[in-house]
Amino acid sequence: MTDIIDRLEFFLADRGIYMLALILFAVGIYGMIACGNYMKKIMCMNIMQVSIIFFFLTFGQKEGGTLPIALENIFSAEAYINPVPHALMLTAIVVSLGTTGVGLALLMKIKDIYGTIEEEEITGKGGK
Amino acid sequence: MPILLLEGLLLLAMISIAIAIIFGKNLLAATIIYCGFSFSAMLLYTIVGAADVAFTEAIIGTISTVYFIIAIKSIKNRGEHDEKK
Amino acid sequence: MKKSNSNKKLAAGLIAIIILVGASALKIGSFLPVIGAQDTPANSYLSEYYISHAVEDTASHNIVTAVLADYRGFDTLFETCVLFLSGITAVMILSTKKKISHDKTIRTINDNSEHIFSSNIMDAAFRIVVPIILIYGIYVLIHGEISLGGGFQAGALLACAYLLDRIIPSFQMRVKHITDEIALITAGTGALFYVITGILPMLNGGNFLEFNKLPFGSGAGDIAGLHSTGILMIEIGVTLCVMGIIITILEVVLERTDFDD
Amino acid sequence: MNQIAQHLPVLIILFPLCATLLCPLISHFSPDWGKRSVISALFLSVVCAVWQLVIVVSSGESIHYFLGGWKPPIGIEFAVDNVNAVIILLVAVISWTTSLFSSPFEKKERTRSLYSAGYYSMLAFLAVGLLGMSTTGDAFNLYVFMEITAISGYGLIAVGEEKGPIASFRYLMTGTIGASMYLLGVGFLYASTGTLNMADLADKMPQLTDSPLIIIAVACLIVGFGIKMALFPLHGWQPAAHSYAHPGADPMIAGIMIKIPAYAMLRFFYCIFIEDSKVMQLFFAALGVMAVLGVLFGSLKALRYDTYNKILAYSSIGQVGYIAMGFAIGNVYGLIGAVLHIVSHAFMKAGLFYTSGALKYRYGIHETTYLGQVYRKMPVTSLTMVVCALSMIGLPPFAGFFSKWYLALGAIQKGQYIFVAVLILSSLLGAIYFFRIIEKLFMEREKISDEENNMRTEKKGKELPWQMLVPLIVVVAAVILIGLFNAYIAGDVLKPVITEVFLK
Repeated sequence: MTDIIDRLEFFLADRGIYMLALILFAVGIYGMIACGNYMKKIMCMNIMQVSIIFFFLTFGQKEGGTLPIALENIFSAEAYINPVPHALMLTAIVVSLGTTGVGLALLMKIKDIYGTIEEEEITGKGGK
Repeated sequence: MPILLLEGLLLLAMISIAIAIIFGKNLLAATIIYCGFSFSAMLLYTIVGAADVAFTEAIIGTISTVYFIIAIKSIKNRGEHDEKK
Repeated sequence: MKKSNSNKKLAAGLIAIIILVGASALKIGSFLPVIGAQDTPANSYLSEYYISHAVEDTASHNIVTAVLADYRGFDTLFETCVLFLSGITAVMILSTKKKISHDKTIRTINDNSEHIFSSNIMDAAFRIVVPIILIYGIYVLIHGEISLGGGFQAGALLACAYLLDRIIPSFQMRVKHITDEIALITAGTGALFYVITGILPMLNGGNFLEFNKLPFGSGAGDIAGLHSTGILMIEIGVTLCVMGIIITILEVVLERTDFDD
Repeated sequence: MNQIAQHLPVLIILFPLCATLLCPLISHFSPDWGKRSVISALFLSVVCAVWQLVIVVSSGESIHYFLGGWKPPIGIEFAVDNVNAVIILLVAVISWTTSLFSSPFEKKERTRSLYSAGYYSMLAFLAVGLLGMSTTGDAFNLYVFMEITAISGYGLIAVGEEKGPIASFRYLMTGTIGASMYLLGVGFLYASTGTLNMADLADKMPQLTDSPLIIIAVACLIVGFGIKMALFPLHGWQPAAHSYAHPGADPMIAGIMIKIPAYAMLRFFYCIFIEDSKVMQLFFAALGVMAVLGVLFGSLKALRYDTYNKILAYSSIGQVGYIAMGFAIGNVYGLIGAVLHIVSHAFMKAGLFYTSGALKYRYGIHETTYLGQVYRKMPVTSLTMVVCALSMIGLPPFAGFFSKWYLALGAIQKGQYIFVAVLILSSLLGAIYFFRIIEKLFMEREKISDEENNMRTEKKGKELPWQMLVPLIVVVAAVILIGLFNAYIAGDVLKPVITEVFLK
């Protein structure tokens, strides 16, 4: 049993996590393109951004590292998780909030003009 | 300690939530599920060790869910007004 | 019939994409470094410098805050600006349209000012929760250098307190609504505070955002202290900006929604 | 004086940034002064940009500005060389003229003071984002600026005409995918090198050449930049966005919003990767195919429309193709041609959209069929239209000819005659659709009656308000001057840096 878990874990560490994150990314993009509903498109956009953020964070993981908050007596770099991806992704996460806000505002405006947020109906009304 | 296993499971859950959002019929339900999505994203970030990012994601998840619900509310109201006219 | 057909197509496409991306990602993943390894380029090159120098350079124990607000402070300035911009964009997009008449909203609130939906619980929760959120927000702002948090989280928390007040309809002592214009001005002032914090060192002979040239502090020896001051100042700016923008977007969206159906 | 000169790279960005942050506050009291503060801040940027260009060209050395005082791999760096300084000046000039140009539009539409503040804030943020994108030397910082540009773009497109919101929403979706692809590419680069600074990335690259990770990163980056610059198969958002954007801001959106990502791409690829590696071969091949198809597609598609804005939008796809062609040629002349084409096409397309905005302001027309005899009433506008159209076709005294000339020289030198053939063919197609417009302008009978005219404008006899005339004159002057002094610009300003930095 432990053997299987070990192997699985090795697989995940080697490539499995990356694979799952990229699949999440692909599902997000697919949703953005294929969903007919504009609200769902915005949600899928958020999903895609979460997957990218996670993808970056995996670069910073360290075996046996602790949170990147400096303790009194430990100064060696091995003891802490890499803080750079965290800082970058804080920026990216805020940008994603901004994009979501603008997207929702646009959504409500579209609803005002066309009376619907389904893509098919809008294209039918000459929204192209 | 199978941290990576936990990560993998959470990622699988997130993928299935994403698929549920794509195929769901009800927008409100999708929003609630999306709330779950951002919660599991927060858990994931915590496991990875990015506590700051997890903190931010928790707050942003809340706020964007509120935004989504208000937007749905407003869209539905509009529809009803139009029908009355 | 048509609906289920399109759903089937959707599912087929999705499965195909998952298999395709999964297969290629397996290949890509084998090139990427193993997760958790110590000696990957990402973990060894720059991050080593940051981890070992953050405390003595900036006196900030939270290394993420040190990187975010000091080493890469310019990114954070524009991250704040992105938020400001998104708020102003949302206002612009929704400003040209008629609004739902306010008479109706005010009337319903007056009529049912005591109970709209189980308002006793809401009221009680509100009274307890909001002060705690406010205090926690300030705590997060000030302790951003030492423990988790920082300007962004603090601003979002403060905005959450307002948000609670705004979406609980029956609370009687409600704060007067902040209009979107005032909220935007607050946000702009916050971001401007950040910029001014950056400009002050320029007057003193340093570069933009070079905190050890800030024109106050106890002389040349206290470089880390000056950095600490600078980080606190820009986080106050970020807090104001984030709070203003979240309230702005909320107000703009709420203005067009009535909750009394 | 010397102290100010030292801070020039960041000051250019700080002036509009401060103005845009103050704009809501000032507009609360007086919308006019809010507007004026943004316009004057952008003018200060133009002054600084000219100054910086003079310093950089006369000293012959590039400026490096360390933000926060941290040395490059640790902190963020601004790097300004000759090519950069030219592009920054271009962005500053077009931003300033556009802010002037949109002032009458905004005054006509103003419903509340916040509207004016919001419009000008977005315009200034667009300028800030573009200036930052062309200055920065850090890969992640580029992403942040890219998002600033994109979000202000969404706003300016959405407040435009009736179909604006839909166009804007599509752009939001595609633009976010593009930015995410870029971020993913940067992620791969970061995973394999551990740094984000472009110069540092370039130092690390030789050891990693032909690593599969780099190839994946390049593919992601091409998709990301390609969406942002509307390169042919990824151009889906562009025609609608450019034709329905706010008429006052359209010159900026169409003129420079798709050029600066192209320039960023040039910097990113040529500064980081080594020229004869496998990665760059992939880059050349992919861009070459995209460029050729894009040029043909844009030119053919533009023939089909009668709406002025649509013609211009589709011709932009073709013109971006030229720029990509220059990248794909990849020798000195090709790159000079590409950079020169970025500059000249930005002025030409901005000029054409100025005329489109002017026509819309005065008569409210979109269709080219209504253009008959307009030149009698709007001589300056017609002059601009003719000059810019001739330059777009590529007739000798104007700027457009010389960029195409350098592109052709580069293609011949590298022996890629298919590029030359495509250049000539698309110039002919361009001649067809632009001469159709010019013919309608001069030959056709008058379609707009005087009563309609009186209804639309309060003051008769005057062609346009002065705020709209200045941009037109600036653009005409720029197109002619770039044409006349192209030998100096190409030989003395661009060539040394291109041979030194991009083709080391």
